[in-house]
Amino acid sequence: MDMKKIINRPEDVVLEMCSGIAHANPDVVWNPKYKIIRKKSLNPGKVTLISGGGSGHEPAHAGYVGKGMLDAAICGDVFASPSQVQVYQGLRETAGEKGTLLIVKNYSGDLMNFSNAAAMAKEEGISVEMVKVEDDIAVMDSLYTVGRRGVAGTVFVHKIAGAAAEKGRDLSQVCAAAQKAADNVRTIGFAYSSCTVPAAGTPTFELGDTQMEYGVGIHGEPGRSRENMQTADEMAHRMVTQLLEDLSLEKGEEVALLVNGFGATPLQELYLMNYSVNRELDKRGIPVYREFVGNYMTSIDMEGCSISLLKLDEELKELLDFPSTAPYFRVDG
Amino acid sequence: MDMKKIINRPEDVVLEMCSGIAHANPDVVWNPKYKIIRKKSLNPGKVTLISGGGSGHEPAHAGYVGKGMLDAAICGDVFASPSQVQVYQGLRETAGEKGTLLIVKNYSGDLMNFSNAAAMAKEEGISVEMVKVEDDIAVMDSLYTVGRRGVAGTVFVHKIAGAAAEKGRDLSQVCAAAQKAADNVRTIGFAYSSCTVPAAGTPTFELGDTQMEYGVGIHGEPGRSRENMQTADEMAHRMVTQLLEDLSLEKGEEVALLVNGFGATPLQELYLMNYSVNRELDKRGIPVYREFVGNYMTSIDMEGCSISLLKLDEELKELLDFPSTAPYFRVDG
Amino acid sequence: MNARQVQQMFLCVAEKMVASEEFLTEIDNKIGDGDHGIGMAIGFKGVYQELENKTYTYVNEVFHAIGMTMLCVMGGASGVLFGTVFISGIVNYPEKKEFVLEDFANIYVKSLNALKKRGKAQVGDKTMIDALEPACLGLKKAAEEGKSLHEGFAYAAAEAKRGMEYTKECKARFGRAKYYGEKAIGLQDAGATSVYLIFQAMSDWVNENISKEA
Amino acid sequence: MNARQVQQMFLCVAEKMVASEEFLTEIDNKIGDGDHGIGMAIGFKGVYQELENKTYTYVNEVFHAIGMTMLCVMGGASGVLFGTVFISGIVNYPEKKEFVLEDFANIYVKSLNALKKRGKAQVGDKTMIDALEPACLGLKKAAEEGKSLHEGFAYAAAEAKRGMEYTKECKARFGRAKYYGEKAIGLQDAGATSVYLIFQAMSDWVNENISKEA
Ligand SMILES: Nc1ncnc2c1ncn2[C@@H]1O[C@H](COP(=O)(O)OP(=O)(O)O)[C@@H](O)[C@H]1O
Ligand SMILES: Nc1ncnc2c1ncn2[C@@H]1O[C@H](COP(=O)(O)OP(=O)(O)O)[C@@H](O)[C@H]1O
Ligand SMILES: [Mg+2]
Ligand SMILES: [Mg+2]
Ligand SMILES: [Mg+2]
Ligand SMILES: [Mg+2]
Repeated sequence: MDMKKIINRPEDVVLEMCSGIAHANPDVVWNPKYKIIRKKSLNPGKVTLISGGGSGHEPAHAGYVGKGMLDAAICGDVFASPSQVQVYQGLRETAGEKGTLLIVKNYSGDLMNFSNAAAMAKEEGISVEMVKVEDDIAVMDSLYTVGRRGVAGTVFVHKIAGAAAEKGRDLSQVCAAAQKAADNVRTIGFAYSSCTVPAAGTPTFELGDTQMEYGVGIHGEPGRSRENMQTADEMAHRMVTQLLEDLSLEKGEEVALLVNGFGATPLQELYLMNYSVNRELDKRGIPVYREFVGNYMTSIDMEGCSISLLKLDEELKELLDFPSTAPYFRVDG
Repeated sequence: MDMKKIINRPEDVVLEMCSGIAHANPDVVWNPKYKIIRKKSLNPGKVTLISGGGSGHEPAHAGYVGKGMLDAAICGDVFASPSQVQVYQGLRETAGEKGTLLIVKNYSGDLMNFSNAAAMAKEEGISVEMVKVEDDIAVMDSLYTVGRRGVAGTVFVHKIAGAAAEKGRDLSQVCAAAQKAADNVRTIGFAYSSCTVPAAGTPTFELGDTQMEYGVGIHGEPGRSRENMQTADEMAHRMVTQLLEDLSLEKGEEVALLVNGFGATPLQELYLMNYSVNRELDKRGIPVYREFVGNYMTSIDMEGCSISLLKLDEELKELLDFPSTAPYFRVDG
Repeated sequence: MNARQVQQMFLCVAEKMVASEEFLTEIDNKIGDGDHGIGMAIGFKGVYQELENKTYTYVNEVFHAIGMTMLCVMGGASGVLFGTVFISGIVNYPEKKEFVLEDFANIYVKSLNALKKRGKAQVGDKTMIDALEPACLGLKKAAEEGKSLHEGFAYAAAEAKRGMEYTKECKARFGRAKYYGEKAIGLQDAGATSVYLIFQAMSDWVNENISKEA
Repeated sequence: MNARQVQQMFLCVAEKMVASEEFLTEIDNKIGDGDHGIGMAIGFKGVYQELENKTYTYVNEVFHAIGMTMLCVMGGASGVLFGTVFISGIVNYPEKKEFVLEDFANIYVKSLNALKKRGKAQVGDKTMIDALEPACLGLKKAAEEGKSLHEGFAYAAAEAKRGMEYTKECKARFGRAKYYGEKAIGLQDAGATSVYLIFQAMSDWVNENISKEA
């Protein structure tokens, strides 16, 4: 073992980790064959919500399984989408009377596996809709790419969709609420170090002692530029400026704020960053309706953080405030 | 800036971080002059609970302020106890009708400042008791030292005392419950990297590429030995063996388990470790009554984790299960 | 080639792919997220176990077993993509106990088309398509020209290699490599490398195990 | 020395202590938690601000202002400990407009005793006591022998230095250094170093600013 990780064997990381999650959370059941973590008691009378993707983003997505949020999380290998068979099994295990919404981050592997699985489930009569999240403004959309990456903003989409489902809305309405959240959320992040995929054993990229990757992706993909580090205030200024511009947000429009750590950045720094971001938003007259600070969509052991802003209207506010018992996104209402 | 931290200036870290905590948590108020984070609405009819200590252990202690846990956290500089004047102000700001319990980790600075402050408050007629936590079994007690260090087990003491206070018990009873928790909790940890105190700018200690510090303290103090890394299962085996022995725990006796990250270790590894520890306890016939996995008592940005076991009886179980709304230690009952 | 021979061939391919894990990881590390080698190793370990002690009557069954295993055990983009390579070609293809070069050409070309439809990538997008398309078209050309199995497979492998080398010149439009933009130029695509390795292993097996007269 | 002179002396001490931050950090990094330099700097910056524009009548007031400031703005073990050094000696000590060597000796010895009671450390435990005790006893001895202020302060500083050096030989029984056990041997204690720096700065100021005849 030459990488410093608390593990046994790289190939067992996902299985052992998920077992540990399930152990610690008495409200979920764990299907090790298909790597599905789902609510112990499903409510067949509401729209089912499923998300998932590669592992390595903990607490995403298993930490968002709970009343008012997801019904199941399908866990792929580290940074690899779950297979279509896993997703298909997840769809079958959790199907209720009102159909299922899949929330997928915009990566080709995830899209192909989730949509193939949806097609298979539909053949069996399960109604399935899918919402794609592509909130990362680091990557400019262009004719040559297939859209932006889905990153931490996904957590807001889970929350909004979860509330809509819990309120008893039907599939098309839940889908519309999730889509509204996806349309109104933007994220940008930066890394002070690379992540190390356990099976690879070495850092995905190299950074100099004073360098950062601005606009990094949650799998350690390159961002907008490799630069020298800046202060928290300088970073907050720049990130908020770009997010507001991309969202076309105007003075007085309310937002929800998510300050998300990438895994190895301590709460100390995240809270400090939260203060910088709040002052920055305050300066521009953007009221923060609700804010969340912590590790929500990590990149294994990467150092750094992302800032997400969700532009709110009355409907989104109400859904954001709706109670959630998901262990990593508690909302008391 | 040559250390990779999201900060502005090292000397502003604590103030800015605490401002960020207070911003994110609408249920607390923040007194920047004395660095006190306390509940917005205090209940004068219950025993007041105060803890605190050096900063750098986030979410400790501000994250444990909430109904069913602490009433106030007094924040010192990074790894330095708050001054006695800070603690004294905290005592005055939060004094109710039933007196105040101070929960202090066993470090000379903390003990001296908290007990001096208690003496000052008593002179003004506030009843104050103090419970000292010394749960770290890495440091052998001997004639030559003044007891063991107080580490992650402190969080259980907060929880137990918080429940006892919320139930309306009087100061001596709350103190007794806290003392019982302190007497029955044991912790051991290891580090895969050093922390870096922001104002120092360089790591507190150096570790080789394959080395760990077994028995490390939460300020980067040396532990039992410097060794080569081992697998999660090997670590779990050894740590559980030593904890059970120190607690004189026998088959069938129930425990609460806390798998605590030191700040830079991702949830992925903590959950994996949780699985290893659970299997180890299972093998020995020790039922885990409740378990908690995450960052609870960190050492800034240290990599590594600690395991705490709290030996339970019926009273402690009931108090552990009592609801808590503290953001970093939610219990629904 | 009969079903047993095709089965033996893919057991050999599977071994070689598992052995290539580190090499593929290295490539995906540079312009992807470093998991392609792991994914392929998981997939082909599964394939090996699946094929190992079975007896198949029709060649189609071998392809079906391989494809289904990959879709099941392999996640990521490559799980679907490589699963599709083995599955799509045999959908509705008449069951046969023996495959000649033309059969291989038919099913691979069919798979290629399914894959392009599925993933939307074209030649030049720096994906496995850059290797798969010339390899499949190579098989087809060889079959049309009445070449032997040996010649056909060797030609396909050579074409795959050419395609793999060609990916070095392109910027990626799909998969995680696209975020590397210009930085990816000069580096080859992991999926295309896997395609080449598979075709090369098939060709090698045929050379060593099928008599030239067949 | 009158109150203004003592005030000037401690303004100078404060400046020197703030300037020693890095040196003290380095020492506390090796066998403590690295924050002693920061703590002392915060404390003495506070002291400087507190004393800067004030006018004091009694020397006692200067000590009181210093001690209270340290207890207020400095946390950690050293906040209480160094606060105690300045506060405890003057509790109940008669108010004086001028301090002679005997007065300094009296209040420092009183502080030393309070500190030993408070922190429970003895000479040999590798704490600031190792430097403070010889320094205070040195002041007392010099006063008893009728030495001048210059001689007395110089002697105290020399004794503090000896005590500081002596901490290298000890294992720690208090503070965070105790966890270093045998590993701490050869390394000096941070708190003892601060004590030496304070006494040396006092002696230097007296040498430069008080005429030898005083
Ligand atoms: N849309 C697509 N069409 C064809 N091939 C693709 C597409 N997207 C990705 N690929 C191929 O998949 C490979 C990456 O596979 P892998 O690393 O296993 O998946 P992931 O991108 O999920 O990490 C790329 O090298 C590329 O050849
Ligand atoms: N019980 C004690 N009695 C006397 N001095 C002590 C005691 N505990 C600690 N010290 C002194 O305090 C110094 C450490 O101060 P500092 O680093 O500011 O505090 P902390 O230990 O809280 O980080 C030690 O070098 C030692 O000289
Ligand atoms: Mg991947
Ligand atoms: Mg300290
Ligand atoms: Mg990849
Ligand atoms: Mg210190």
